[in-house]
Amino acid sequence: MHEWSLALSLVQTLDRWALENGVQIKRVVLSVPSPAQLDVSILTEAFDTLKRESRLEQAKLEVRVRSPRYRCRACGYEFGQEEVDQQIRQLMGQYGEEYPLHLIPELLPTFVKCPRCGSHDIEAELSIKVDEVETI
Amino acid sequence: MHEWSLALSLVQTLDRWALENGVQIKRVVLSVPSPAQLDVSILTEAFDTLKRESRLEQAKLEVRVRSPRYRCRACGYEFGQEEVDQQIRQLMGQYGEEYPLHLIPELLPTFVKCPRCGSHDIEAELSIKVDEVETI
Amino acid sequence: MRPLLESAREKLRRRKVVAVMSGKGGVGKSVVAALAALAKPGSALVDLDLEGASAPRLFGLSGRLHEISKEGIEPLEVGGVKVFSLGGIVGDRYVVLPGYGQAGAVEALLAFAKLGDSDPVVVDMPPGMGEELLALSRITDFLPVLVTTPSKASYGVVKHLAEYLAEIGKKPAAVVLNMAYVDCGGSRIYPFGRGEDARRLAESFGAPLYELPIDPSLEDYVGRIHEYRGPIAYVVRQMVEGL
Amino acid sequence: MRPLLESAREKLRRRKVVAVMSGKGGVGKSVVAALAALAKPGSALVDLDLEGASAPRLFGLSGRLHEISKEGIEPLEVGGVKVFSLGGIVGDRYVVLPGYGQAGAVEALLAFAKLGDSDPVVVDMPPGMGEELLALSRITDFLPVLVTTPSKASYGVVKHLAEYLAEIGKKPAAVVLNMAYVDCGGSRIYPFGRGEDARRLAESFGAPLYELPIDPSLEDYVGRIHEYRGPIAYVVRQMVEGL
Ligand SMILES: Nc1ncnc2c1ncn2[C@@H]1O[C@H](COP(=O)(O)OP(=O)(O)O)[C@@H](O)[C@H]1O
Ligand SMILES: Nc1ncnc2c1ncn2[C@@H]1O[C@H](COP(=O)(O)OP(=O)(O)O)[C@@H](O)[C@H]1O
Ligand SMILES: [Mg+2]
Ligand SMILES: [Mg+2]
Ligand SMILES: [Mg+2]
Ligand SMILES: [Mg+2]
Ligand code: NI
Ligand code: NI
Ligand SMILES: [Zn+2]
Ligand SMILES: [Zn+2]
Repeated sequence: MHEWSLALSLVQTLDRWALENGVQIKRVVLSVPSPAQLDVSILTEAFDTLKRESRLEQAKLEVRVRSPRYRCRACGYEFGQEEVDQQIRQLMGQYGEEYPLHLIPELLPTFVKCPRCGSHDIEAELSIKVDEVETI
Repeated sequence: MHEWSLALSLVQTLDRWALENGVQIKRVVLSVPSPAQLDVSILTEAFDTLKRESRLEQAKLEVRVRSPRYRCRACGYEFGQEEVDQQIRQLMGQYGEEYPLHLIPELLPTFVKCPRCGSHDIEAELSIKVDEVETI
Repeated sequence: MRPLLESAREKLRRRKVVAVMSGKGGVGKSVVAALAALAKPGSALVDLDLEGASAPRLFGLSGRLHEISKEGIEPLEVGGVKVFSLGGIVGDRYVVLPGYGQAGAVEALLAFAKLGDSDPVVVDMPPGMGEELLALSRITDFLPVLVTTPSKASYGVVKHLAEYLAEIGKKPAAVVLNMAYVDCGGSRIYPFGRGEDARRLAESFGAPLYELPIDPSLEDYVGRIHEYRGPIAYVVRQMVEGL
Repeated sequence: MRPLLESAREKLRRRKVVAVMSGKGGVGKSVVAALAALAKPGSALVDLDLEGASAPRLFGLSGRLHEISKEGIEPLEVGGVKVFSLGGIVGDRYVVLPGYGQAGAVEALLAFAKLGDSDPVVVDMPPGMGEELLALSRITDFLPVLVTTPSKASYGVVKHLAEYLAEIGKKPAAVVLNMAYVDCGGSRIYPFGRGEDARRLAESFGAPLYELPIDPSLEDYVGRIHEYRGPIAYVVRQMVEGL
């Protein structure tokens, strides 16, 4: 749901930036970590609605869903999204759709444990960021 | 001075690792950030003294002194070591040789300010780490 | 580009942001922040003590979750204050957060908080002078309210914070000397010292000092701080009016 | 490979490490840690409250710097305790530290500390459940001593810490209920509540509970805590003997 709020952030931020730089925006690549389980179709729909009458009017949003590589800083084990998926599903079962990592993916270490040693001391690139902006 | 202590860390750590892996060590590359002002000749001398009768007996230490790239997270300015050097010199004048960043380079944001906006919110790779180990 | 950082900035640009901080823990930052928000109708309270969220406990909201709507994080409203806290995202459970994730959590909480027309925004800061303080500074030009107890142990840390703030061009908007004394049948006990240092600190920064007694009845209001009408609320209200 | 992490590990491998922690700030962790180290001849005290170092202030060492020798950081010795603190590296000034650098500082402090044959090593933890706690866990298998006040505000945070510790397979070695009451002409005032929750918490983890009064005279010993002989020292000594 808050995908609308995220899309609004994106549009407002880029519109201001485009204005300052005297450009129009053609394409935006937003990179989101997969444990956030953001709904790409809602995000895109929201973006396309909110971009009207802004310098993003003709912009196309591409959402790049990254599967982070995880590293346990306690035992050194490195692992992929597939070894985390079950813990995430369980969390969604518990909290529902708007579960904590959906809003704040950086909270992952609070909830997810290393599949090898059980530590919460997990390192990953978990931020939501703009990877590319193409202007005209 | 504490270069001896750092060399001892290095020798003991790698000796244990070499034993566990059943190897001898031929070459070690230690990477240190330049604001630590570590004395490479003392470090090497200490290493060569301490390595005797260990699995590093024939190891050569290479110290790679990195000049970090700095980024101010408050204003976004990126800068190099040359824009920090004067602040570091001043700090050494104040504390002497064994100044805080010499022991703990990660303390840099406590002492150094962004040359553009004055913020202490500076990001850089400041850790001391082993970059390479060559074994026989 | 970090869109959440940018929109947190934009969101706070035109509001007064009062950051209740200390460096030291357990001095009463959360109590002062809550009462400060309650003193001014239309305030929001944002709890940035990520790993030790206090606002939910003070307001009796422990375990209650924020609703999430199209517009972001809906506030929990109590006593006319819009409360936002990580506790309303994770519920009544622990938060353990490596340093690298703390800024992102601060940015997301502020970027998604549906502040409406709340003003001022009172921020309840964690102890320490780490990532949360840096993250808040990236986002907004806050007014610092410093809280200390009379103890030398607390004062020393608060002095360091004040020096750091001065270094970055910020002056405390007020200094609160909390837990100054406790009443003992009409006379006063000073469990943590007399507070001379704190008074001098406030003076040296030209900041007004507000002195709060220990009020043993406060504990009865942990869970319904919005109903508390005792001496601490009274002085905090004066403090807010002076900002 | 991080050689300082590895040698910090090696250095602590064969020692008992008692970590005084709470999650909450201002509950008396530093006082308890200092008195615990003082109670046992041959102890070292490592202050890991990076941004709010208390040990120098408690022991009257503010502004004094550690000597640095071939063997690393020489302790400041007071009352038979080897004290190590970031305050002895930077002096009496603020420390502001982004999250990404906190682990490195913890590792360096422990790797370079010339512990000699000190045992146990008492660690004074910062508030929060952030990078320092994770960093310490990477280095050593510590014995947690949890400190709380009777207040619900403090208890709630400490409970979360205890739950986190349980989750990673650690049980508190002791629970300290600090500031339980203050004497008022023979009768007792309970400024922060009665502490029932804390007692139940200790029981539920099968950990012994130690109760400390507020001692207003303690403030006179901030700066010479090694000379303090009052009731807090007495109970902390019992706690240490029970570990
Ligand atoms: N003036 C006061 N009188 C009585 N209790 C107080 C007072 N100020 C704070 N407290 C109590 O002290 C503890 C610490 O307060 P808190 O606001 O949580 O501090 P901080 O946010 O600085 O960690 C809490 O238990 C709180 O209820
Ligand atoms: N039992 C006690 N009686 C009186 N003062 C105390 C007591 N315990 C702690 N204090 C004081 O309370 C404040 C917080 O203690 P401190 O040890 O610094 O807490 P923490 O390390 O948890 O932040 C300090 O001013 C300290 O002197
Ligand atoms: Mg608080
Ligand atoms: Mg911190
Ligand atoms: Mg402390
Ligand atoms: Mg923290
Ligand atoms: Ni959503
Ligand atoms: Ni040295
Ligand atoms: Zn692991
Ligand atoms: Zn800058």
